[in-house]
Amino acid sequence: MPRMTMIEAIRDAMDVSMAADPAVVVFGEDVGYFGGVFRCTAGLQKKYGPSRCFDAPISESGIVGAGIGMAAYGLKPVVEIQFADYVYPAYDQIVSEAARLRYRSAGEFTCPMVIRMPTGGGIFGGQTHSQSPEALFTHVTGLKVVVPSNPQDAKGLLIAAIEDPDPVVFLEPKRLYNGPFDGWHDRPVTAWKTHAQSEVAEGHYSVALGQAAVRREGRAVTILAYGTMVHVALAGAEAAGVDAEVIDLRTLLPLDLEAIVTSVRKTGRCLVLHEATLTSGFGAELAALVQAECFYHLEAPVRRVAGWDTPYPHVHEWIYFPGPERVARALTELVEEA
Amino acid sequence: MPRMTMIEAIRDAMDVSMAADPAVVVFGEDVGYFGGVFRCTAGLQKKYGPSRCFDAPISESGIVGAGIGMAAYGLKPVVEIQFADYVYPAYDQIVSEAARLRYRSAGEFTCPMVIRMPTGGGIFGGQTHSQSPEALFTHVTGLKVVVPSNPQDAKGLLIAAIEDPDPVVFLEPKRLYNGPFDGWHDRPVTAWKTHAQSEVAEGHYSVALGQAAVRREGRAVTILAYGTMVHVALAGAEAAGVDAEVIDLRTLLPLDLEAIVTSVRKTGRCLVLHEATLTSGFGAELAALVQAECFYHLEAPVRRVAGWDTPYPHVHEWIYFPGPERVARALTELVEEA
Amino acid sequence: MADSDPRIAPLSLTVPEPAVRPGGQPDFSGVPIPRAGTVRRPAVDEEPEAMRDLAFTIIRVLNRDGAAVGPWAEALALPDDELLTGLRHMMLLRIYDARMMTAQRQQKTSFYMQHLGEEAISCAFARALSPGDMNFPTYRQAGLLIAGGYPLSEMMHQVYSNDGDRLRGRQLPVLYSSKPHGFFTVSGNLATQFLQAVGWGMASAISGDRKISAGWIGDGSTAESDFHAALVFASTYKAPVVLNIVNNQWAISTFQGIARGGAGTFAARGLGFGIPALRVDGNDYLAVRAVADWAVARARANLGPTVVEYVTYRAGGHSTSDDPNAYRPAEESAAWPLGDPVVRLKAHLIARGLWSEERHAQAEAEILAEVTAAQKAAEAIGTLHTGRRPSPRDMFEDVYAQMPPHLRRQRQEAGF
Amino acid sequence: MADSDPRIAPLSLTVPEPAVRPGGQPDFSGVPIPRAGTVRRPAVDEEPEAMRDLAFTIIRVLNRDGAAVGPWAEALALPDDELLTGLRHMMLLRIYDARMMTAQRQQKTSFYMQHLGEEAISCAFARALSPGDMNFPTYRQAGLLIAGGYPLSEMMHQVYSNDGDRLRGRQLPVLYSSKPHGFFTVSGNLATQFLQAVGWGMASAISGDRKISAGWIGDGSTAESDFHAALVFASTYKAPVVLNIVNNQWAISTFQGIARGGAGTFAARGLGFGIPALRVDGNDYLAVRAVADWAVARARANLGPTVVEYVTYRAGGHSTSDDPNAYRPAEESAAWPLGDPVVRLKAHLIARGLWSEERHAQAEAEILAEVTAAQKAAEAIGTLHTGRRPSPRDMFEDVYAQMPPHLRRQRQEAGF
Ligand SMILES: Cc1ncc(C[n+]2csc(CCOP(=O)(O)OP(=O)(O)O)c2C)c(N)n1
Ligand SMILES: Cc1ncc(C[n+]2csc(CCOP(=O)(O)OP(=O)(O)O)c2C)c(N)n1
Ligand SMILES: [Mg+2]
Ligand SMILES: [Mg+2]
Repeated sequence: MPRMTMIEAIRDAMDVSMAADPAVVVFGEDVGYFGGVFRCTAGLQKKYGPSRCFDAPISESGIVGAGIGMAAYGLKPVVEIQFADYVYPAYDQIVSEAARLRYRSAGEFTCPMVIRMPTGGGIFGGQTHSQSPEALFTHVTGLKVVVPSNPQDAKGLLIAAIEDPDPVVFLEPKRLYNGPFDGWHDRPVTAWKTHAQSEVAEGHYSVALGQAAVRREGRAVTILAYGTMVHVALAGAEAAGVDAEVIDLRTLLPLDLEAIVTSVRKTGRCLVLHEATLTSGFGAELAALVQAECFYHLEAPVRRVAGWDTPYPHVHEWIYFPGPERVARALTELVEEA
Repeated sequence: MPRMTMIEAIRDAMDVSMAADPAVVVFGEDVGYFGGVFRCTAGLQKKYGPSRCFDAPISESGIVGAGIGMAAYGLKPVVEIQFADYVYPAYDQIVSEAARLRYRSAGEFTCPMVIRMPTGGGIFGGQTHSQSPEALFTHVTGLKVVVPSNPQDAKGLLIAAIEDPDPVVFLEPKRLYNGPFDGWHDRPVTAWKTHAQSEVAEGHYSVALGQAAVRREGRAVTILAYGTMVHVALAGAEAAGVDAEVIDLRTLLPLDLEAIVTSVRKTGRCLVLHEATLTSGFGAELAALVQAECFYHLEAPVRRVAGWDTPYPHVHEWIYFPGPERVARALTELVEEA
Repeated sequence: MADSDPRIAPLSLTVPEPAVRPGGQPDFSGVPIPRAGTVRRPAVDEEPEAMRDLAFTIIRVLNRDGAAVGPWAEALALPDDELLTGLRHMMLLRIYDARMMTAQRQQKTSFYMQHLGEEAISCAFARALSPGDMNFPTYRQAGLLIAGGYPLSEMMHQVYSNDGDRLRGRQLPVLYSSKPHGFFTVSGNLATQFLQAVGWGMASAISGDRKISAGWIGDGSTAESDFHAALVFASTYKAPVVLNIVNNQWAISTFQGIARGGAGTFAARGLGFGIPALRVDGNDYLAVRAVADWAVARARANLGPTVVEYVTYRAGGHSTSDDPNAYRPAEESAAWPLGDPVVRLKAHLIARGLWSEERHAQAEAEILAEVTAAQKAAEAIGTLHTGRRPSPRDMFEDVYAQMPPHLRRQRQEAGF
Repeated sequence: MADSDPRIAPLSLTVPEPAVRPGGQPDFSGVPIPRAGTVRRPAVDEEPEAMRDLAFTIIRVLNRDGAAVGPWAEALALPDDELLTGLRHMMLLRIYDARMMTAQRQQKTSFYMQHLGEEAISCAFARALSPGDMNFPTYRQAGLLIAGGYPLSEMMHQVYSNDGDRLRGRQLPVLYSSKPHGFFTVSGNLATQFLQAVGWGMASAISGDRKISAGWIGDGSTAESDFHAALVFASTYKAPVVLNIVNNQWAISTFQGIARGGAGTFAARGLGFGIPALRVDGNDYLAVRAVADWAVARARANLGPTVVEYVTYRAGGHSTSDDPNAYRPAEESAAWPLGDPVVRLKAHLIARGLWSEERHAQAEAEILAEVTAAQKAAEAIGTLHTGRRPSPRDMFEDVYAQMPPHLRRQRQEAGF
């Protein structure tokens, strides 16, 4: 099987979809001739022409709003927001329009659109190239929210998202674009090429939305993570030498609650991880659900390890980023508790 | 003491503040000559002149963005967003700018601004006059989030918010504007005039941000609520005949965690209420915190009663709205559990 | 330094105010109104730069004597029955509005918004489009449905949120939706759809289709950010879209000057984007239709977008929640110089011998009977608080194409 | 119906493309460039409607021979030392940029953005303002600081995020902030501050102050929604603000045509709002200064906002993360018809006998020495990954004026 980086897998997903369905169009800032600042759309304009893959003005609201109109017409727009930190100007179009069309019109008008955006930190991008806004979308019913953690999933989930009849916010952990990242920033980075999950099947396949995956089986504690934090979870479990079960949520909305409950009822302990700031992050919803569904199985309170409640800093990136040490410490305390 | 409706109390808070400090300016859609669609600013333009209270173009982003510039200059803008449902176009200015100025500039530029907006349902306003977006702000560090439940607090909290050196999102439960509302929509509404909490002291006073208030003492279960749901909580407790302690959070960010923990450790049970949709609502953060801080005191999982995860409907308002029956049912189940 | 230099006068804030407020005498003498028939009609493919003048005048067809004059009238030349149909549509919309206003006062529904004085705009524009084209209307373009033959009963079911409502009682009254009638689901959020109209038109162009779209926005809402995004995208990609700005002089209590600022007109906004911008008498059914035909032709010929500003006046309150006498003189409406669209078209038809006071009175009676009958039928199903309403189960449907587990659980918890 | 009518050609999407791409021959012959000195200079209080022409031309002062000609030159008449200072500022900015670019390549910091070819704009504009006025700059106006006498060392500390950084290493390099120097904290989010500049100016007017503000935005960013909000508010309230649009032909890989669309210029946007809009040669230090003086005078006299489009060219990459050769011919920069701002002012000074090649070479050496010294000092404190960095405690400060309990708990948990 060919091996791909996350970027190549994402590009391949769009390529396969555009080849299969003329309704699929791709646009966003710098995505046309140049192929995107992260090169995710490189070659698509050449292959499918400028009216199916083109540069958009720097207007996130315009990109999403125009995309909604296109989706209502019958196209399947796959738009790119250059960084998740820049999605806010489009927030009204996403929340008030994309997420509501079907409901408002009783199914007469719908919005089969994918909104792709690089998310998360780890690249010294400072405040405006590092944010993880997923919880701002999981609170919005009518949306689906996806965060892949590896090339295999990225391609399959993106194809599923493009084929989904409803709007999907597709968050791409930029720190994983070129290689898996376990949070040990001071250790040599391994390229995807040497990683099992970079084996990406050719052509069309999809990974169903709403299904989590167990990345590591364990009995002592369940770690709930997504995106970059899946790799950090594995590294943290290693470091702590704890028999942790690591669940990669993959889709946050709708959530695979069953997979979560099954695991936590088995382990009796739960650690929730995310890069986003702690307060009102998606970890809050996970903790709330787990304590409600697994109360009588829990031997310790659900714990959250997340980004501190500060804007994302520049120089102190590695103090801010919830790395393997913090995860390991939390795991150790969690398994020792009670 | 004079008795005021919530609207009168809010207007009085702005009046008192404008009289005391020439830096306080008020603007927003229809707030000038007409005095606001809910009349919260009636008379202020006449009294303080059009350059301190004026109509703004229909541009929420413009209102907040211009307000940020004014605040950076040294004024204290109090801007009105006509309905919380319409705040999204201003979301970028609030999240990326207002909430970040102080941090970015290490205190050189700050944003002492209040963003007022009517929130919540109960007026048959349909999808776009009923939303409760508080959780979209509690996830944004750098902001403060306030939701008053009565005229006394509304005035004191608004004055505190205006005097606060940082940006405050001030959510006004519109269903409470003209009278307390306990969720029994089919029963005669009582006016504020006949309600103790409508006794509003004249002149300047403030209610400190970050402090909750116990509205009803109880031993069996703690109910965490804010805004309209405080009244629904009281009605629900009555209906269920449960010895519930009702805590009015008043400020969601920063949160009075101590008051919450003290109460739940006493009662051992906790019910969280809000009008907003359940998933990733502020109730998730509350449940996550309570289970973490009170794990060994909890006799049952923390429960949430909230708006269903659908857009806010028109005809089925009273099936959607989390009224006293739902609260009573949850309370009964909660106290019987375990 | 400058800020303390005594030679420099201190700055002061300019806050635009309308010419009159309650108590004052309405005065529109400041509003320059060219005589009917005097404004030129350029070819649809004329260079935008060459048409800048059309953004600062008012295209008018019907003169004081009810005659249709000038180049726009000549280009139009509608058959008689089309004119009679147009009058009927406006009358029907007005009577429908009146009935629904009353129904709201009788608490048969929560809310309503009427078109009084603005009927010509949506009624005439609708006739310029072809099947398959798509409008992205605001809450004040029900004439698009009426003139498109959409059943009154459907509209009433939506207003009543009764069990006949195809939208299952989810939407606030008047936020209709009908794909077959080229009427996009109306949003409660202003300006968002002006931009979506551009995207829809782009999609038609991308698909090599022949359909065009029409965006609708009010004078006040042009201040919204999405108005800009719409013009940027329309200008850059030459989208086949007609961008309609209905300037009825007022937002809610805010007069047009607050949104418009220093520009003399709203049409002028288009010039900053090199988009042809026309201003038209919005109370002149023939002028509206003539300009609509012109703009639609441009879009259809792939010549790109057109901005059209309709100069009109909101004769009623903003909505049933609004009392305009609190912020403008009650006499202002009567003083409005462009008159009433129904009266003007009626006069034209009478002048042409196609119509008479008698037939008009008779038509009014017929239409009222028709509306009343439809209303009876609708109310037989139910109104907001009485009769048959949509099932609570519907409240949980259509959030997604397929109901996810958590929503199904919630529906069960709700007991449906 | 229209969409199947064989007589109507199907629609197609227009997607603007730059004249050349890598491999092609740069060709700016399409860019009309008026001779220096030929564009009129209106009185600052002339009616905006009467100045529309200035949005479609280019105001230029320095001609081929290095002479300053025309009405704008006459109105300017700067003392010799001010001209020499201007040259020095541009040279300093260019050398500072070069050193920081190298430092970034040496991994002394994460990121950098240079001004190559655009030095005249921020350096000249800074001199038109008075103490107390406030700029709302983008990441490409460091000349405002340099020309304002802001210490190089302060700038370097910020770029290195070292312990000397007043912003405590929180911000990405080049996102400086200095209230005393009238330089608002730069946001990483485009266009947001263009609007804030208008609000700041309104606040000055509300306060009866004499200070004015200046908003800054790039050609690509004018597509953002906040650009519209800024113009709406500036136009409506006649805010004392200069709205600067730096048109350097490119966003990142996207050429100006995608943001500009059908309008011939970006200045044209101002016309839709009745705001005077001037286009100026951004590589002509004297023209920039002359137009800046004019716009600042308008704002100071409470005459309201002015839109200024600076026509220039981004000679370098967008940032250290960008390789422009991937999307435009490497030769394009050399072919740019407006030349280099440093070379042009230098030629003018030499022509006037105020300067010489020798003195220029000498000045370059002195400035390089000055920059190098400052850099040594800064690096003695530290760079992004070495030396003394801000305390981790600082990471938790300034989120609020007073640290709330939950943040204090988190800081303790973090161990600081
Ligand atoms: C984003 C947003 N902001 C505010 C409102 C509240 N609102 C509803 S209608 C209206 C006035 C609109 O005026 P105009 O655009 O002139 O349209 P008109 O009602 O005159 O047709 C306002 C402020 C809204 N619906 N959406
Ligand atoms: C809201 C937002 N969207 C996208 C970006 C990413 N971005 C940074 S600079 C840039 C190009 C800006 O081009 P222009 O406005 O012409 O300014 P220039 O860099 O040429 O000075 C883009 C797209 C951003 N910083 N903020
Ligand atoms: Mg209006
Ligand atoms: Mg640029």
